[in-house]
Amino acid sequence: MKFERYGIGIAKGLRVTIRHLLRRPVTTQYPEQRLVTSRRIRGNELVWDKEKCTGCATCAKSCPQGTIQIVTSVSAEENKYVVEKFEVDTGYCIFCGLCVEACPYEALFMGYAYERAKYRRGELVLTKEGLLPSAERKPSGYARPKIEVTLPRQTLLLDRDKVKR
Amino acid sequence: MAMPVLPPDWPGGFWAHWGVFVVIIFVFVMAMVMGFIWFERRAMAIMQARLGPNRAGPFGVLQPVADAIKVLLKEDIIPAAGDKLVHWLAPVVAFVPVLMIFAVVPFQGGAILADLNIGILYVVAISSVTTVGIFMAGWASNNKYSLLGAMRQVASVVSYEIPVVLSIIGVVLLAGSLSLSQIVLAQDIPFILLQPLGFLLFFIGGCAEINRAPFDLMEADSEIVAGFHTEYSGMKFALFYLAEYGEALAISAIVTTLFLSGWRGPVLPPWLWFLLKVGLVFFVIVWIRTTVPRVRIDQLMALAWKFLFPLALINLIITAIEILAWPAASSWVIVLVNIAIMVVLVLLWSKFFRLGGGRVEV
Amino acid sequence: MTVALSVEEIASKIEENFPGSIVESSPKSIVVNKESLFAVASYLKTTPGLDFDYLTAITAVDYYDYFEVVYQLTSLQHNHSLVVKTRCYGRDNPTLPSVVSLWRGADFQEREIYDLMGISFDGHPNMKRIFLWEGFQGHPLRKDYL
Amino acid sequence: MALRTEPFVVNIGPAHPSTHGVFRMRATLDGEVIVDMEPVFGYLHRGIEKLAEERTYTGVIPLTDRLDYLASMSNNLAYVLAVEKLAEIAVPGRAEYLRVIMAELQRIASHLIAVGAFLNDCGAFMTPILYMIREREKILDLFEMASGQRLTYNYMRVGGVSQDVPEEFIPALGKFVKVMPGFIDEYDQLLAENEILLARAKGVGILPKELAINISASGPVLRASGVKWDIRKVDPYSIYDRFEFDIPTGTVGDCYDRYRVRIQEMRQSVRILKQALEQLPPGEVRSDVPHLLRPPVGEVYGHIEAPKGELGFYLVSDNSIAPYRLHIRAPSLINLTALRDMIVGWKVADAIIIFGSIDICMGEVDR
Repeated sequence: MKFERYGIGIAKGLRVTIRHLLRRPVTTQYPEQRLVTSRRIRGNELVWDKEKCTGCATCAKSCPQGTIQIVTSVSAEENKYVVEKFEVDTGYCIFCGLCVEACPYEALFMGYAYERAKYRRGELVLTKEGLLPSAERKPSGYARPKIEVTLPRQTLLLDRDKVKR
Repeated sequence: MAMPVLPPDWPGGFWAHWGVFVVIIFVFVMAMVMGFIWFERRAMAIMQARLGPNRAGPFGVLQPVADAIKVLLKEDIIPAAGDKLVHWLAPVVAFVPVLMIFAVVPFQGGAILADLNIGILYVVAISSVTTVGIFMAGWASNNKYSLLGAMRQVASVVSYEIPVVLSIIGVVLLAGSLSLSQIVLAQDIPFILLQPLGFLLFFIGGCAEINRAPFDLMEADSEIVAGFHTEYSGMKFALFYLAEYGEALAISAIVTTLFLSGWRGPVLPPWLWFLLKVGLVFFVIVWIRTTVPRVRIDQLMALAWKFLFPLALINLIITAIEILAWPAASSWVIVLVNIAIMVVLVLLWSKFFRLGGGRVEV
Repeated sequence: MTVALSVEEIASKIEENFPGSIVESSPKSIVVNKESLFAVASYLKTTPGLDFDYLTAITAVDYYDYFEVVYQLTSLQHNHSLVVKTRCYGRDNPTLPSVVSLWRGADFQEREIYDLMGISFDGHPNMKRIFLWEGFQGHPLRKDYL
Repeated sequence: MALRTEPFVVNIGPAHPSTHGVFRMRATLDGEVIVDMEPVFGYLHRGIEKLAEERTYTGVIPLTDRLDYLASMSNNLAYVLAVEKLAEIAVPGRAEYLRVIMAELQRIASHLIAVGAFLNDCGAFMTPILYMIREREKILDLFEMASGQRLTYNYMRVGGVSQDVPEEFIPALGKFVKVMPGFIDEYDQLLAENEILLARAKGVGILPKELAINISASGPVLRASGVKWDIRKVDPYSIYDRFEFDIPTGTVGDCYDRYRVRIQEMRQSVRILKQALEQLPPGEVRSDVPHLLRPPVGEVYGHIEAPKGELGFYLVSDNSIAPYRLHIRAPSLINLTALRDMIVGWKVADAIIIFGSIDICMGEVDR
């Protein structure tokens, strides 16, 4: 060690830390204080629009993990595919969003929710009913511009820090 | 044992005094240590742009209590290949001396368990015992990280004891007494002004002895995990933790007593002055810890032997000369002279101080 | 811009110095035989004007019949690059000469190829598995490893 | 009199506070001095190269996120550039700019963690890394806004980016570019001149220029040793030839130089961001690429200057929907080659900071 600067370097550092006493902390107190997530959040659980889905299985093909399982049958009277089984094992899902992007009919959405932890692994497997939208299972705006504009804006740390300079 | 500052109307005599003060010291140390843990975590957090503990109680003041309860309920683990007796004994050996230091610390005039006439010598002697406990912990854990940490601790304490004691002697020369309350009473001008260099050396050395950043090598978490207490859990870990903060408290208290005129101060009650000064010293320790990186072991040694030790010797000699040559000189002249001497010496040493060590050919 | 050196030119230079070493030269790469790999590599590294002082990457590809080991060479001095390949046949215990003594950067990469592809490199100071544990059966990146 | 000491072996890692993941140094110590060291890794080996052989070309992009998880955008970029080079796909102008913006933001974010972790290893108790995480958080906010996630962005696509940035992105980025230099100054004030840091990092873990080239070091490690080699300059990919920036280099190649080079690179990245913001054109962000891409038979090596060094993807195509072979030239792994040479002879404390100054990410080392 050589104090050729006579401790000025240390003094500068001490000044930076003491000045932080006067700044606001940047952390948030999570369960009480929540930030708005991105409008494009690739949150937990896919949301499925039963009406729009044609059962083309593009999502299943585009899934890198092979998470999506679709079984369809042909309905005689309506002349279209009927989705017999639509199963997503979210335990394997990596939330890459490729299925949502691939869906040609905008029938699949990423979830807007987070905090969807489960107690059993079995509960992670979502079937047809479990994939439908509900109050706590809102679709996110990922690759869906129409939904994106309806969601609230993300809170940014950039807007929160008050740094006087 | 003479008790000159014991109030004459104190009921019950010596043993009542002893009993009351033991309880007071124990409660004081525990409360202050918990307060310090909270204070350090909060102050540090704010300096790091976060909030720190704020859940348990108002502003999180009960966090140390919650931690204590958690730690007490934890399983006590002893390494299978460790030395069980020593492993068990080590936290006690480390913690008890810390508590014993406070026996001679005057909280205000007369508020002292035992006003030993060799008070400061007692402090120096007792505080070193903690090292033995830490080395026992490092040895008994049968863990290489622990051993490294313990060896670092012994090395640093052995080195830093010398400049620390030398700078204390300067104070003792000025006060003319080894008793801590006599030293406080002698400080019409706080000794930080009369002994600026001594204060600097004592503060650096004290930080090194209690393993506070930048000298926290023995538990350097980024290097040797947790040092000597890697293998400790539960109550035994809590004792080490208490010992660590107790030492910090002790150093703050001794710095206050030796250099900041102890309990003395205007307007406020003496004990409050004492606490405020202790808190201030501790805040500076925390502040430094927040800012600076850690030194390396050879740099730690070099700092002790090449920087602090010669300066402490020179400081001692200068103090002695001043006392002998100009016993009647005005204190304020001496203050100015001493500050000038400190600046010159520190600059001079900074210029020529070179660090030893570096890469070793193997 | 890093210039990819003209392969024909270098191939002819190599052929001149080491006759019979070039197996094939496509527009993008030179394939040398494994016996002369080390000699060609040190020629490429030390010849003034070429100075391939930087071994960007080594990798191996399993083509069932043979393994192709690809050396991406770069010269920091002249800012040009070259791809040198070599092939080794046989699946049981393919070996190649190691280039660690020329480019130490090959150290971990050759070990990686040994670990995952099963090609051992002669002259490597520490030829053992790097990612998988000792005693692991098989070499996962081979196409026949399932 | 020479003291006779007995060397003993210490496993530094795999679970150790400052091995940045599950890295293990099997160090032989003589007292505090390291006399021998063997790096052991592979604890995070997931076989990404093998997995990629069974994914579609698009399906590999999420895998690249998981390589160097502190710089996912750069990995995305390197991979899609390689595929585009292989399949000869053109990219719209706006997408090119968005890619550069993302890659440079990512470089800042990665360097922030690298420098913060390095200073933390030096023993500056959490302060620098928390300050730096604060700024990284702002970058992650921007990434989240654009891609929907904060760590595994999966943002780039073959032929562009997955979607255009939302309209609030550009003002937010403008604000970030404005405040960031001030924060970098603050980091410098905090520790750059600190005597203890100088004593700890200066002259420690020197990687000489010749050795750095010989071990194929890349990125800040190579540049700190005094080699002016930045792929953005020497082999400009994407649209880096349109920007003006300098390549900071060190002189000695010690830990301090590596730290300084990273700080300087952040400043240069901010400079690039400023220019990119000014030049950003409107328009499409994704060209028409078939969903199941079948590149022609061939092989390609595409490389970029990732935050940690030269990140290269070697792709072999057999005209099927999945790569025949994907090899990743991981800068972290190759930069580790010199670790033993740099560490031996130093003390344990130095070993930690030398290791920290290389800046590795185990996801990339082990793959």
